[in-house]
Amino acid sequence: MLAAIGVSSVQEIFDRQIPEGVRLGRELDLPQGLSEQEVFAHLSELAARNVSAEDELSFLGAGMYDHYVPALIDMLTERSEFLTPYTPYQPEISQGGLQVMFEYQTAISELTGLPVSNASTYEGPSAVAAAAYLAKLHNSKRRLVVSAALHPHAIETLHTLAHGYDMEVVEVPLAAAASGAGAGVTDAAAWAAAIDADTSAAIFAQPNFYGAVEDAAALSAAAKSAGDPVVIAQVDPITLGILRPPGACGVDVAVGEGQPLGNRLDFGGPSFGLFAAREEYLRRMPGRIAGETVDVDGRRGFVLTLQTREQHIRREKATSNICTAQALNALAGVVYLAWLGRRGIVELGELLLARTHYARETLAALPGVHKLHDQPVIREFALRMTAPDGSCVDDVAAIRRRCLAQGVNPGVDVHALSAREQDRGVLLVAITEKRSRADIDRLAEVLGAAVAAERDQAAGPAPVTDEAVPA
Amino acid sequence: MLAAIGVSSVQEIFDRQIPEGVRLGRELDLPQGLSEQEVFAHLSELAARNVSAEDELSFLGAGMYDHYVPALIDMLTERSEFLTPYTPYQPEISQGGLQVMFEYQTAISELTGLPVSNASTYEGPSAVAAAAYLAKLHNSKRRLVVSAALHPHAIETLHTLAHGYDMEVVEVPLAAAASGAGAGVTDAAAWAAAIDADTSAAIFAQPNFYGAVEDAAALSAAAKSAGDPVVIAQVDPITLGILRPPGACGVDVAVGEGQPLGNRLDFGGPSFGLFAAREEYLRRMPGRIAGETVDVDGRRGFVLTLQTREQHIRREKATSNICTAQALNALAGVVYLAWLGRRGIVELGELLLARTHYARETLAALPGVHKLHDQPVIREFALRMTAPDGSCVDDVAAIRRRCLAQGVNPGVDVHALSAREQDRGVLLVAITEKRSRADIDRLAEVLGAAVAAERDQAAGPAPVTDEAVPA
Amino acid sequence: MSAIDENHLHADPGIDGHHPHHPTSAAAAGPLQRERATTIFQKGAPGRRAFVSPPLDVPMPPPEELLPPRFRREQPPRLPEVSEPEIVRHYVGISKRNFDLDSGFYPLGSCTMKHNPRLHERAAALAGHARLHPLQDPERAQGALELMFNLQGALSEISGLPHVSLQPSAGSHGELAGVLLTRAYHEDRGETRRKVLTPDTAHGTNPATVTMAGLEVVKLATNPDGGIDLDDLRAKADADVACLMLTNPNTLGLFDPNIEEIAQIVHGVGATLYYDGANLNAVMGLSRPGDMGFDIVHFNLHKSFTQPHGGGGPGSGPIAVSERIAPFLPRPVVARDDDGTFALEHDREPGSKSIGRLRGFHGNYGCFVRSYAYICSLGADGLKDASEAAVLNANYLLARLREKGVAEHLPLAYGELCMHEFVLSGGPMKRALKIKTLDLAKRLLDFGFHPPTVYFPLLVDEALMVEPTETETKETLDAFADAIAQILAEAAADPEIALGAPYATPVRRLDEVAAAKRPVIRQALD
Amino acid sequence: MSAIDENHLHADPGIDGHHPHHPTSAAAAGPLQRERATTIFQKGAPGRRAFVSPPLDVPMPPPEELLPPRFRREQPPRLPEVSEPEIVRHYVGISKRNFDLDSGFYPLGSCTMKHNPRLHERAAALAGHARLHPLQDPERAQGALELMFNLQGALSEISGLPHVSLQPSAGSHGELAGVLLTRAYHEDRGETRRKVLTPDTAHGTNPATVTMAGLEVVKLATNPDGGIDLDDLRAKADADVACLMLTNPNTLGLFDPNIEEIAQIVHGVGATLYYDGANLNAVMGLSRPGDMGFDIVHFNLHKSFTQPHGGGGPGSGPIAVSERIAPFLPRPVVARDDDGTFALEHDREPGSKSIGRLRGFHGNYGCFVRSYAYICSLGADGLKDASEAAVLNANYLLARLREKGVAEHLPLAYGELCMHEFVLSGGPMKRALKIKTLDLAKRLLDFGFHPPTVYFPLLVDEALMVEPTETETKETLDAFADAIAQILAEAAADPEIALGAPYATPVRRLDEVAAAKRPVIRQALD
Ligand SMILES: Cc1ncc(COP(=O)(O)O)c(C=O)c1O
Ligand SMILES: Cc1ncc(COP(=O)(O)O)c(C=O)c1O
Repeated sequence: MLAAIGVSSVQEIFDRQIPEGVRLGRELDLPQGLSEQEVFAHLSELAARNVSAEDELSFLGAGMYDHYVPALIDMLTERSEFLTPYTPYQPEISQGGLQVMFEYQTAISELTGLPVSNASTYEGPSAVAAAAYLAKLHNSKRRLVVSAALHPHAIETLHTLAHGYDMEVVEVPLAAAASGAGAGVTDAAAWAAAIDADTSAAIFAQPNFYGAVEDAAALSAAAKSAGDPVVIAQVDPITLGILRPPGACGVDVAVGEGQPLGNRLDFGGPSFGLFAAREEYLRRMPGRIAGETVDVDGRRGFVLTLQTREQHIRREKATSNICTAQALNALAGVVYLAWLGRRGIVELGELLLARTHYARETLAALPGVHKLHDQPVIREFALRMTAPDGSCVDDVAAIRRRCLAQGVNPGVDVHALSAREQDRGVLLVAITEKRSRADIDRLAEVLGAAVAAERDQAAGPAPVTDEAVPA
Repeated sequence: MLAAIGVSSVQEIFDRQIPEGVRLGRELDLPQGLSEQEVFAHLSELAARNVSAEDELSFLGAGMYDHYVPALIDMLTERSEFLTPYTPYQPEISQGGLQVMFEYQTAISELTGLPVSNASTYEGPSAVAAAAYLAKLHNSKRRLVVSAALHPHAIETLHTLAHGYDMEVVEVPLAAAASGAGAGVTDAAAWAAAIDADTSAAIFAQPNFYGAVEDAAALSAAAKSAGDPVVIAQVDPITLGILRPPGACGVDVAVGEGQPLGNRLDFGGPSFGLFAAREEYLRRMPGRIAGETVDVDGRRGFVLTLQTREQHIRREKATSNICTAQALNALAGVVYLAWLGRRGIVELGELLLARTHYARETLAALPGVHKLHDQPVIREFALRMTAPDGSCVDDVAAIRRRCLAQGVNPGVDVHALSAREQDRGVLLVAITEKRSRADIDRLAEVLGAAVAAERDQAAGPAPVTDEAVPA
Repeated sequence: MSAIDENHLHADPGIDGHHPHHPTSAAAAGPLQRERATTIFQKGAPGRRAFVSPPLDVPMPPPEELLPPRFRREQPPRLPEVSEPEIVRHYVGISKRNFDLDSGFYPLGSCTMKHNPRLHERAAALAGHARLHPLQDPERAQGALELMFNLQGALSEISGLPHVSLQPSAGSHGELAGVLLTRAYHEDRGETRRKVLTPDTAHGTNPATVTMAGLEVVKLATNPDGGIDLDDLRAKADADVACLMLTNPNTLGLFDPNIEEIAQIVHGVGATLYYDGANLNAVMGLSRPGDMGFDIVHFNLHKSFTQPHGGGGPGSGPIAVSERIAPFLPRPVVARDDDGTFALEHDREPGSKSIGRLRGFHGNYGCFVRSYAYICSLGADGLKDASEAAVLNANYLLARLREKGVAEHLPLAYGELCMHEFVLSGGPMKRALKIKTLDLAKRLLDFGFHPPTVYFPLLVDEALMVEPTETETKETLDAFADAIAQILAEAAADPEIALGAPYATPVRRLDEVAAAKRPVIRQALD
Repeated sequence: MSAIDENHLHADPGIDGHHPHHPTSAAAAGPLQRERATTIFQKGAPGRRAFVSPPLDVPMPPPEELLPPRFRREQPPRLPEVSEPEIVRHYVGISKRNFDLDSGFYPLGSCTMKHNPRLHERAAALAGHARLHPLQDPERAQGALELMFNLQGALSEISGLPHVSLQPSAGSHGELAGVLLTRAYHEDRGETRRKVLTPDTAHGTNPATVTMAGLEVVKLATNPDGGIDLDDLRAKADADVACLMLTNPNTLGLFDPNIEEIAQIVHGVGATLYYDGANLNAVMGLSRPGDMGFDIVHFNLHKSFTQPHGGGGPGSGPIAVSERIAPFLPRPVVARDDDGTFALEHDREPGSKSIGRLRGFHGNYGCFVRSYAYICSLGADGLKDASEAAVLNANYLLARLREKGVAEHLPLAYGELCMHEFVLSGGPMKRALKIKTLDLAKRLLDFGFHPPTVYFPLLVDEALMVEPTETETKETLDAFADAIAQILAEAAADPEIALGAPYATPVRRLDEVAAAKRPVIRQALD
C-alpha cells in the first residue's frame, strides 16, 4: 500500500502534513489496549457498582421511568440494518430507516393530535428549548413565558438556550397551596398576567413535573386571549392514551421526552425528544422529516423532505443546527407504540391511573405524608413530608436513606434535583406497570417507618439500629 | 373463517374429529397465562437463585467450560435469518445455513486433521455413542472397548445405547498410580489386552477426563495391532491448536463436545457434538452433511448431501435416527473458530497450557493436595486430596463447601459425578482464559485453607466460624 | 430477491414479463445471484485476526516441559485469518441468503413453525441461566432445578402421563429413549419382544430409531380414512410386538378415531403404545396422549413449545411415561424434597432399572427456559387457545385450497376436516398440468413463501403437507392460497414456468445428484 | 438487490445485459422493487394486539373520580392493531430495505463509518448501565460516575485540553455549547463580540449553530492549498470576532499547515478558537487540538469513538475546553473527591459562571459506555494505530483513484496527500462524460457500495468526499476503486446508464421535489 501511495512509511504521510510544532511526539497517557474479555470484565465491574432498577424496588421518575421494554425492541434495534447505517442521505438504499421515520411521525401525530411531527430531537428538555426557537422564528418576539411546573432541567435548558436566542424567560409560579387546586399546578392567574403582546411562546407541562394533570385547555385559551404566543406543551407520551391530547387542547407545539416509549433508562440517555406541531409550523420545524413520494417507476417511497430548513442546505439560515438526532431511539418508540397498540395504550393508561391513585392515597394516609396537590395524577405524584408540628420536613434525604437501606428507593428528592425553595420537603413518586400493588404496599410500609423514625428523631434521640440493615 | 370451513364453531371442528372418550373436557391444571413482563420477572427470579459463573470464581469444568464467548456470536445467532429457519430442506432459500454447515465442516476437519465432518450431532457423550454405532455399521462386530478415562457421562451413555446396538462394552481401567505415567491415564497394557478380533471400536479421550494428555498415537497403534477396531477419540476442540490432531495420531473417528467453542454453559445444553472421520466412513456418518454443487446457471451453491444415509430417506435402514441437530450451536462454533483464527487458536492454547501448568504446580504444592498424574495437561487437571496419614480424603465435598463459602468454586468433586471408587478424593480443576493468575492464586489460598481446616478437623474438633462467612 | 427479503404477500412474483419462456436468461438474474458464494476460508489475509489474547500473566516454562514435542501439533489448523469486521460482514451477508420465519410464512408440515417470541431469548440469556455450569451444586442451582421441575410437571399435565425425563436432545432422541424404555420394560418382565409396529404414515425417525434400538420394524397399513387399518393391526399384534409407535393426529393431520380401540389391541398383547409428539400442537389442553392410552410420549419443544429452530436445531425432546414405564426412565430427573428444595435424583442403587443416560448432563436446559417461558405466557387457557387457533387456521387454509381451480389439482388426500395440518396430493396436478409437487414448491419460493413439506407422508402421491400454525394471520393464509391458485393457473397456461422455478432466489435449482456422487464437503485449502 | 444485500465486491452490478438502453424496463425490476411499501398502520386488523396488560391489582374507583371527563381523551389514538409476529415481520422486512455498515463499505466522508464492535452493545446492555436511573443517588451510581470520569479524562488527554463536559447530545449540540461558552467568556470580560469566523469549507452545523447562539457568521476563504486564506483571516480578525470555528484536518481532508499561525492571529484579537472534532479520527495520539491552540473542542463519539450511527443517531458530542473557558462549562460535570468517590459537581453557587444545562440529566450515557469500551480496547497505542490506519487507507484509496482512467475525470480537489479522507471533484467528469457526481453516486448503489458524501464541501465543484476508515481491508478499497473505474468507463461508452441509476435498489430515484412541494409526512388513516 505504501508503494502505491509513494511513501516509504506511514510516518512519512503524517510528517509531510502535520507541522512539527503540533505533533504529539509521545504516546497518549492512557492505559494500553485490552482484550475483549478484559474490557467486558471491566465494564461489568463498573456496572456492578451501580444500583440499577433491577437491584432495588425503585419509584424514581422525574423525567425517566422504569417501564417494561418488550424484548422485540432489543431484537430490532440490534439488527445491523437498523443499528449501523447513518442518516438516510441515499434514500434508494435507506427505505427501511425512512419508513420507520414516517411511521414514527404518524404515531406521534396520532398521540398528540397534531398534524405534523419531525423524526426526533435529542431528548425532552432540549426539545422545549427547540420549540422556543421555533416560536422565535415564527413571530420574532422576545418573551418566553414558562410555567414553573416544568421539569427543572427543561427550565434550566431553556434559560441556557434563550440566552443564545436573545430572549427573556419569565417563570410563572405554582398556584399557592391555599388556592382551589392546591399547590403543584401552574397559577392560572399569574399565567394569564405574564403573557403579553410581546410573548413569543407560552410553555406548560402536561402532566406537569409534580405529576398533576393541568387544565391544558384552560391554559391554552388563557394564553391565546392574553396575547398571541405559540402555545407549547411538554407532554408525557405514555399518558396520551387516556389524556386529552394537546392538539385537542389548543396547543400549537407539543414536545416531550420519549424515553417512556420503549427506551432504556441508560442513566439518562440516549432517548429521544418528540416534537409535533400544527401545520403552519411545518416549514420551521427543526430536525429530519421523512416524506412520502414516488420513484421514477411510480413506486411508493420515502425521502428526507423539507431539507431547505436544515443546516446542510441552509447553513446560517437553517431553522435549527441539529444534524445527528435519535433515529434508533425513535425506532424503539414507534415499535413500542405498535406493540401497545390502539387498545393497549388505553389499557396501560388505565392501569397506571388506578395504581398511581392507589399509591397516592395509600402513602398520603401515612402520618406526616401529604399530597402536594389534589389534581388528578396518572403515573407520578408529589408528596410533601411534614414534621409533627406541620412544618415541612427539610430532610427528605434522611427519609430516603432509611428507605434505601431497606432496598426501597421511594422516589426523587425534588429539592435535591431543582435546588428550588418551593421544592423543599417534596418527594416525587413514580409508578409504572412494573410496580405492583404489593410493591406499593411495601413502599408504604418502608416509607411510613422512615418518616416515623425521622419524626421521632426530630422529637428526641433514639437508636435506629434495627432499621440500618443493609439491603 | 368458520363459514369458509363450513362449521359453526371451532369446537365443532374438534368434536367431529376427536372421539368423546379422549377429549379432555376440563382445563389443564396449569396456571393462567401471564403478561410478558410477569414472565420475564419470574424467569429472572429463577435465574437469580442460581449461582452462575458470573457470581463466583468458578473452576468447574468436566465437560463444559466457562470460556469467553465473544459478543459477535450473540449478534449473529440472534439474527432472525439464522435463529428462526429450520433444517435447509429448500436449498435455494437456505444458502446461508448450508454455507455455515460447509464452513463448519471445514473448520472441524482442519481442527481434527480428518477429512470428513458432519454438520453436528447433539453433544459430546452421545457423539461417542453415535461413533460406536458407526463402528457397528462399519464392521458388524460386537465389542466396544472403552478407556475408563472417558467422561463418565460418555461411558454411561455408551452403556445405554450399546444395549440397543446389542453390543458389549468393555472398560479399560486407568493405569495404576505406581506405573510410570501415574494414575489418570489409560492403562496401555490393559488397553492392548482388551482389544481383540471381535472388537468393533476402541475408544479413548484426548485429553482424557482427568485432564491428562494421553499418548494417542500409541493407543491407536496398539489398538490397530491388537485387532482391527475403529479407533475413536473423544477430543476437546479447544486443545487442538497445540495438540497433535487425532488425524495425525492414527485415529479413525474423532468426536467431542463442542461447547468450549463459543457456546454458553446453559446448565449443560444445548451445545453441539463434533463428529469427524476418515474418508471411508463418509457414507455411514450420522447427521446432516452439506456439500458443494452448482445450480442450473452454474453458480456455486450448497445442498444437504448424502441424504440416502438419513432417516427421512432410508427409514429403518438409515445410518442414524438423528433429525433435528444443533445447527445454531455449530454456527457459534465456526464463528468462534474464525474469531480465534489460525494464530489465535495457538495463542489461546499456549495461554491455557501455561496457566494450567501454573495452577497445577501451585495447588499441588499445598499440603494434602497432590497431582493425580504427571501427564501434561492443557486446561484441566485432577488433584487428589489426602488426609495427613496419606490416605485419600473421602470428603472432597466438605473441602468444597469451605471454598464455596468464600465465593470460590474449586472444581468438580469427581466422585460425586461418577460414583466410581477410583474417583474418591479427586478434584477436577478447569482453567480457562478467564481465570487469571490472581484468580488461581486466590484459589490456592482458599483451597489451601480449606484442606488444612479439614485435616485439622479430622485431627480433632475445632471451630470453623471464621471461615463460614457466606459468599 | 423476493423469497428471502420480504414477506411480500401481494407481490408480483416476477418472471420477466417480456420473456416468459426464457426465465433462465441472465436478464432475470437477481443481484444475490450475481454474487458467487465465497467461504470465510477464502477471505482475509495472513496475519489478520479478531482475537486478542489476555496477557500471559504466569511464568512460562520451556514449551517442551509443558507439552513434549511428540504431543504437539506441527502446523496450526488452517483456520481463517480475518478481522472482526470481516467476520461480521461475512456472516451478516450469508445470513441474507436464508429465508426465515421472521421474514415470511413457513408452513412446513410436521414442523410447527410458530412464531418465536423474543422474550424467550432474553430470558434464556440471563446469566443465571446462560452461564450456569451443569455441575454447579444442586443447592446452588435451585432456580434451574425448579424450572425443570415445573416444566416436568407441565409436560406431565399436558400429556396426561405422570413421569417425565427432560434429557433427550430432540424428538428422535426421545424416540430412542422411548424404544429403549420399551425394551427395558419387556426385558424386566423376562420377555424379548423384537417387533415394533409403525404405520406407513410414520415419520422416518420412527423406523430409524427402532433399528438403532435393536428392534425390528413392522409396517402397518393405513385405512381409507387415513387412520390405522385395524385389521392389519389385529393381524400383526402378537406376543412378539414390543410397541406400536403412533403419531396422533398422524402425519396426515388426522386424529385417529379408533385410538381407544387401537390402545386396547396393543395393550391386549402386552405391548406398549408410543406417542410421537411432533403433532401435539393440535391437541394441547384438548386431548391427552395419556388419556388415549399411550405409555410413552416424546415432546418436540422446538415445535409445540416454540424453541426457535436455529436452522436445524437445537431442539429438545423430553419424554413422559406411565407408571409402569417410570422405573426405567433415564436419570437424573428433578425431584422436590419434602423441605421444598429441588434435587437431581440419580437412582444409583444397585437394583436400579433405569436405562441410564442418553447424553451428558441434564438435557438442553436452554430450550427448557424458552419452552417454560412459553407455557407461563400462555397458561392453561392460552395453550388450548393456541391449539384451537392452529386447527382453525389449518381448516381455513384447507377450505381456501378446496376452492375451484385448486381442489381439482391438489385434492385433500384423506378426510374432510383436518387437525393442525393437512396433506394434499399433487398427483392430479402432475397428470393434468405436467408439474410435480416439487415444481409447485420451487415456484412458491418466487412468491416469497417457504413451501410446505413435500413428498411426505410417503403413502400420498406427490404429497404436499401444509401446517400453517396459530401465529399466522388470515391475510397470510389468503395470500398463500392465492399464490397456489396463481401458480396452478400459470401452469395451466405454461408449465415451463414452474418447471424452471425458482428464478428469484440467490441460487436456482441445485445439482443434488452431482453433490452426492462426488461429495465436496469442505473447502479445499492450499 | 445488490446494494443492500451483500458486500459483493466482485459482482457484476447488473443492468440487464441485453437491454443496456432500457434499464428502466420492468424486466430489470428486482423483487424488493415489486413490493410496495406498506406501513404498520396499514397492517393488522381490529382487535389484534401484542401487549398483554399486567393484572389490575388495585381497587378501581369510578373513572371520573380518577380523571374527570374533561381531561379524558375521547377516541384512542389510532395506533396500529397488530400481533407480535406481525410487528416482527414488518420491521424485519423493512430493515432489509436498508443498506448498513455490517453489510458493506460505507465511505461516507465526514462521518467516520468505522466498524462497531458488538462488545460495546453487550456492555451497554448490562442492567447496571442500561437500567440505571439518572437520578439514582451518586453514592449508588459510582460505577457510572467513574466511567464518566475516566471518559472525561481520556477525552481530555486525547484533545490536550484540561476540562470536559459530556453533556452535549451530538456534534452540533457540542458546537452550540461551544459558541455559548465563547459568548459567556467574552461577556464575562465585558465584551460583546458578534462575529464568528467560519471557513467556506465548514460543515453546515457550524454556521447554523452560530445563528442559534445569537451571533453572526463571517465566512473565511480557502487558499489554493485547501487551508485557511491567511490574508482573509487577518483582514477579518478584528475586535468584534468572538471565535474562529475550524475543522482540522478540515473537510477537504487536509491538515492546515498554518494552524499555529492561525491560532496566533485569532488569539491575537482576543477571540477563541473552536475545534470541530468530526475529523479527529485522523489525529488521535498524533496531534492534539489543545496543542494546536484550540480553546474548545467537540468530539463526535459516534464517529471517532464508534458509537453505532443508528440510522441517524443517537450520537454524543462531549466538549473539552481550556482553563480560561472552564468556569463556563455546562454543569454538572463528574469530579473525584479526595476519598476517591465520584460526584456530580453542580456549581449552584450564586456566582456561578456556568452557561447552565443544555439538556436533561448527564448526557448520552449509553454512548459513553460504548466509547469508553472502545478506548479501553484500543488503549494509547491502539488509538494511534487506528488513526494511522485510517490515514493509510485513505491515502491508498486516493492513490488507486489517481490512476489513469479515473484521475482525469475525478481529480483530487486540493493537495497531494490527505489525512483520513479526501475530496475529489466531479467537474471534469461532468464535462467530459456528461454524468454528475450524483449519477456516479447512484450508480455505486448498484455495485453494493454506499456512496461517498456528495456536494460537500461546497467550494469543490461536484464534490465527492471519501472516508474509508481504518476498519476496511485493502480488498474492499480495491474493489471500490475498481467500481469507480468501471462506472467511468461505462459512462464513457454510455452515460445513460449512470443517469438512470440505480436499478437494483428497492426503489429507484425518488421525486424529492414533489415530496417537498406537497409534503405527505404521515400515514393517512380513516
Ligand atoms: C412426526 C415427526 N416425528 C419425529 C420427528 C423427529 O423430531 P426431531 O427432529 O426433533 O428429532 C419429527 C420432526 O421432524 C416429526 O415431524
Ligand atoms: C465536520 C462536521 N462537523 C459537525 C458535524 C455535526 O455533528 P452531529 O451530526 O453529531 O451533530 C458533522 C457531522 O455530520 C461533521 O461532519
